[in-house]
Amino acid sequence: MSELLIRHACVVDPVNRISGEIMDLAVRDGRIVESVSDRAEVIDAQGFLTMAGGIDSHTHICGTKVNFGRYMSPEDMRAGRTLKKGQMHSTSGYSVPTTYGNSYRYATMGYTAVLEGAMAPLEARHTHEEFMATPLQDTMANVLFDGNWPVMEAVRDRDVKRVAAIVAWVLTAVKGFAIKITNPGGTEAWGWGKNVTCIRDPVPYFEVTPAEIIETLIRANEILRLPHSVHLHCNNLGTPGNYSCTIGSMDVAPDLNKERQSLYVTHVQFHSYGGTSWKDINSKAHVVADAVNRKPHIVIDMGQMMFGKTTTMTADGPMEFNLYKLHHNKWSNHDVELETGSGIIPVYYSRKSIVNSVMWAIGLELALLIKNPEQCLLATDNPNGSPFVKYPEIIALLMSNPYRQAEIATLPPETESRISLPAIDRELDWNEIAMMTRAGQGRALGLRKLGRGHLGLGAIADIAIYPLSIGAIDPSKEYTRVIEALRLTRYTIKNGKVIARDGEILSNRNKTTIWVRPKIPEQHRMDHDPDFIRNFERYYTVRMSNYPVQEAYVPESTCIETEAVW
Amino acid sequence: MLHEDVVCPFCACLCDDLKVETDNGTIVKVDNACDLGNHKFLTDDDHRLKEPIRRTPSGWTSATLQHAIDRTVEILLGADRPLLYGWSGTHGEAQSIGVHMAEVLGGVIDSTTSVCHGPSILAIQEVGHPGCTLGQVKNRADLVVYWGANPIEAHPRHMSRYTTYTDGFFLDRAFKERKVIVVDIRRTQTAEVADEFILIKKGGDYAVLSALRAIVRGKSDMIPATVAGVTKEQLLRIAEMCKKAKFGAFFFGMGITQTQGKYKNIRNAIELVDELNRHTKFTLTPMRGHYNVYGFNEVCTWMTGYPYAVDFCRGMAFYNPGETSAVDILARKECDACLVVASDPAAHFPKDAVRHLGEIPTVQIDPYPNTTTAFCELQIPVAVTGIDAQGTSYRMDGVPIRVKSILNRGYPTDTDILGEIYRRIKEAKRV
Amino acid sequence: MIFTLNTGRTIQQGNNVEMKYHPDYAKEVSRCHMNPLDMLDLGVMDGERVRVTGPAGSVVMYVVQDETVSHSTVFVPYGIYANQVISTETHGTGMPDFKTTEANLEPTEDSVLTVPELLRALGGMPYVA
Amino acid sequence: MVRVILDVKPRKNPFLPVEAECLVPKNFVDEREPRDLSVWVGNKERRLEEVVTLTREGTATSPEDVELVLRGDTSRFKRVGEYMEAGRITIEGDIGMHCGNLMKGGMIVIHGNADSWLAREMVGGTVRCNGDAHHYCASGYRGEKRGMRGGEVEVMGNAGDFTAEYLTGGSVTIHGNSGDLTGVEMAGGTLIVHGDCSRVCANMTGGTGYVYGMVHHMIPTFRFRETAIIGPEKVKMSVFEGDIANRGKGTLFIKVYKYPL
Repeated sequence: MSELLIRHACVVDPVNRISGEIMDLAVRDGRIVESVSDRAEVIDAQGFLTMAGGIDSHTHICGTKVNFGRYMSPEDMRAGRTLKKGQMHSTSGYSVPTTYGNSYRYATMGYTAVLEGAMAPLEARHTHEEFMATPLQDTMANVLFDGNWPVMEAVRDRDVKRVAAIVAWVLTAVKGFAIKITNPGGTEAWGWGKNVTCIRDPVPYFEVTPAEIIETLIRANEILRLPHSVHLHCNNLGTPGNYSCTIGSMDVAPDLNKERQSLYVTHVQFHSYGGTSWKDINSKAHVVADAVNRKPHIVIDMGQMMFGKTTTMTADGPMEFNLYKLHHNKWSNHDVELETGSGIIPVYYSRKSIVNSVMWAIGLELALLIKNPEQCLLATDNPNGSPFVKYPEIIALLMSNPYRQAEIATLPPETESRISLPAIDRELDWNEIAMMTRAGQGRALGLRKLGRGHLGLGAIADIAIYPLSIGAIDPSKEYTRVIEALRLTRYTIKNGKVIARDGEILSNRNKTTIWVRPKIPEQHRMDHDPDFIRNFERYYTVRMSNYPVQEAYVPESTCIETEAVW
Repeated sequence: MLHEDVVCPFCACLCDDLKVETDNGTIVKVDNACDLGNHKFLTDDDHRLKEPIRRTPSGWTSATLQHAIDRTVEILLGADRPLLYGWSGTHGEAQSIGVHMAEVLGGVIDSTTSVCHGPSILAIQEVGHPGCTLGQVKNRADLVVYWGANPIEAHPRHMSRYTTYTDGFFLDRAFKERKVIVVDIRRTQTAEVADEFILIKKGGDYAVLSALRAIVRGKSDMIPATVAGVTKEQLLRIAEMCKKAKFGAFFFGMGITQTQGKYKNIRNAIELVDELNRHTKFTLTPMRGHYNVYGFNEVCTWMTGYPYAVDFCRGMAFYNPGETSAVDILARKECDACLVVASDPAAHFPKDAVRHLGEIPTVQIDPYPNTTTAFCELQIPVAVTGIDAQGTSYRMDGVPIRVKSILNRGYPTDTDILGEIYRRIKEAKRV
Repeated sequence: MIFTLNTGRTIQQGNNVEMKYHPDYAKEVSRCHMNPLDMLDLGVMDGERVRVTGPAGSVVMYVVQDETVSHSTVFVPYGIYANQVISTETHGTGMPDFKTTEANLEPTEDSVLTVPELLRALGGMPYVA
Repeated sequence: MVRVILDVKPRKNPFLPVEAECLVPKNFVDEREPRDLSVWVGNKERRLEEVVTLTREGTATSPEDVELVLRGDTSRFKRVGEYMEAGRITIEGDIGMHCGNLMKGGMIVIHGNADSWLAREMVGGTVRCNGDAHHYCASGYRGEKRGMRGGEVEVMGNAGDFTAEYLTGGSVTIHGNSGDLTGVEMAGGTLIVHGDCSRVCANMTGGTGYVYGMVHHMIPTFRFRETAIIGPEKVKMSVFEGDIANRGKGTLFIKVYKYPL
């Protein structure tokens, strides 16, 4: 039995309606409890801001393309090196840090759970290997289904149950967490160097549309009763005028789940562009935000872009190639047989660029114009919009209109007529920030009732204590203090153990990988389906028996078993 | 006992459809493997080193495992610049311990990559890598290019599993529908099956690639009548074949990583493929050699940020092949101890690099006595990954596959031995 | 006569890669494949021996007639014999000139050293079980 | 002015590299220096005095007034003059890799030969090597798109392969021969080779190259523009534009060249 008592914590926990109350938190064996014995270890939180551990519901930190981002970028690696120190390993990398780098930096920012946004099933073993090398956060992986041949064939046959059965087999086989669709249909078209423009274009050969793929997978997702909803990266990312495609994609989503959203739309900043070309690009964040406000069954994340150097990486192969033709720097692409694609290029987002300035404003506009912060989560699509180490700055921007205005003043003057940010004076409060960074993320991932994203009794004791007395400062004016405080926790606590203190990592292993195993009727399982097996053996280049990720890759794991409604 | 879907631990094709029959602790039959794979499975037991050995002035003598580990730890801890080399013939879990060891020791870690596709990595670091998994090629490619690669000798099942001879989803009669271009400085066996063979004069790859890029860009007017022995007519024809293909797959080997300019050749090839992607779909894949050489690059990258040739002397990763790569360090006598794992540098390095191995304390962890043994103070035999040890391996296209253990010959694994050495080093360093 | 020494993998080299003390290994990697016209010029016949001298030193190999090898180049399976003549120069890339070493070839009556002999010459102590 | 003579002590293992980026003039302004200066010998950190004997002559108030003189076997001393901003370093013998890396100002004179990566990613100042410079003289770093961006590098002897790779600004002059792929990926600046070299300026996108000797294996994707008479010596040179393979807009002046047949 291990016990911990955190005294004088200034708790912000919107799920339990606690808003800046100074209180004690008791922890036993990794969970929040009513009280502990006097043998408990005591931490004095000194009245500092205390929240549940941060959750990142969309980030790229582990797996084939992330690692390729490192592999191809020694210049990024040397930009962020730290020395081996005590039990901390050395780290490298700025925008795509090494596994230890990611884990340490997230930990010192108070983050205790992260979801890898895109895992190709065929290469899942790689993601799990890196999860094992990510010592301090609970990890989950979205599994890519955007170009999955058996799924598209079943969608074409309007057989939603077969879609569900395929998804169940794949998720179980690769120990994934949720359904991800990246540029649905577009990644398959990219197998021929082509793309789809929006949700009504048929996918070459398969003759299904992105809209059909999205809708069928949403229905399959609910048949399987998965904790998270379908996680969608819309078609047409990063293209002027794409906002209508984004709204069209949201319109496809039926409202099927009472406890959480039915569709999670990711990095919406990249999908809220007006205009017809890079010359007249403008923000349509208000239109997208209106749509989200009218659709409580949709949750988005910001995909905030911040100025500076970073690396873009996505399963959206064709988009990356287009970006390469603009930048002509370096380009990697990796298409995955029968499943999906991916691309990587380094970018520099410049304050001098009108396009980049509009992008920067759009993310913030989305967060400020969407009324319910649980519907707009904080993420940068790390590292696409920017490395996650910029979250404190984003939070400060959301809490401070003066900070935003000061930043706007540094942008090209032509930007202002293309955005609505200058006229928005909403300033988020700590409850709303907690919603966007932990409570809402926990709900969106379906993990709230499993004790994540809040500090109620029975919750998992993942706790972040930031050196900031929130009663004593005005975030609107003292935004630099907000940034400083959120960069480094005084304490980050994972499963009731202190893992980081003032930037120093104290523990080296305290995590689990969360994955799902949907149970469907035996006779519908794909491992008994002759067609599925025959096509698998014929078209994949690995044997079906060698495809599933073995238990050896999830030595510390939490399996969520769901019972499908067949 | 019949083992199905066994993974072949020879080359980076990592074929996973072998059938291996074992009887009473020996392998009696192998189906589906190529000559190389067959040989590895069937003759394995004949050549194993049976116990740790120690070199004495009068010859080799057996040593206890305890002694071997004690002495290895002592050598590594006593060194000012130990080199940990090899790694491509073992599983990822062992490689990962190796990287951790290099970090805590303040040593240099390099793999066989540096004398194989290291130049490909240097090129990728300049311009990226438009690639794909091998199934994309199998199911879609109507044009396959082998440049400076000889799969018939080095990757014998590559053409039948992934390219020329295998039917795919979009190609029912692949052998008829797919075109094959082979480029080399000699007429290899692979060249015999090509629809188009380009015989380049030695050292001419770079110029030919530049010429093709210009032609694909529509600048053929400036190309001279021949480039490095290749006629302009043939260059134009090749460029047209590439542009007309629906899906082209470019594979390249040592023929361009090891010739003049090294990685700049690969860079030129990659930029040709980039250019072709403006016209059609084209991908490129290095023909990686050892079954898990790519695995080392993956492991080393997520742990250190760099794929190979990483110097931890100052407690953080520094990377500069040409300086921190094994041949250079040995040739310049910059290391003062060496641990060789799962490779045989004495057979594959120029002799003056090999000589230094014998001048410093060198320990080898390898199942077989090999030429490097001759320069070692100690060798510790271990299980062979894929035969009596299991673990992760990465195919040449980055697909990770778990290599199996199909019998038990009673040897410790690389992970066991390295794990113990690492534990002892950490203990001594109080980490 | 000066030739460009090109080394590379072969099936036999691969088959013997885990049995370096076996005569089959030595037999495979001590073969110097030559174009018949070049052989004529040099005055050697298939199976005869040549001394190959490069920047790092010299070694004796067997000549193998091979029509696929281009004029003024020789092909030697990747291994310990070729490495007696290849220098450690990597041009700052980590990669020696395994395929582009200039070497002088001359007919010789000297014998081809065994693998253990080569190892001893470098200060090694071969392991014979 | 102060002259600080650093005499290298004999070392038990003379081959181990010594990482000595602390050897920049600004660390020697104050005579109480080097208080905390240390070098890395392999994986061991050593006080500078364990490796060299120091003699000071004169006094100084700013780095501009400081000259470091390295004496003895410095062929394995790496990173000397790294990030140097002002002052002068004189190396009497050979110098190890990465001398003058990322240098911003001041002057480095090497009387012997320089090992690879001399003046890598240099930004400003002057480097003169009286002997030969090995590979990657005045080049970039792995993966980085910009190499040397400013300053001057002059090599009186020969230079190795990949000299002036990714040259982006400043000037590089090689009085002897230069190696293969000299000026490869060049994007700006000026490269002058007085001797021979091969495959010069391959894949260049910008900048200007001059070769007064022979170019072997001339890249076939440069477009001949005109013949020009260059310099006070009135050398007749062919002017090329390229590299066309790479949408390049560089200019290349060559006296004699041979294509790969």
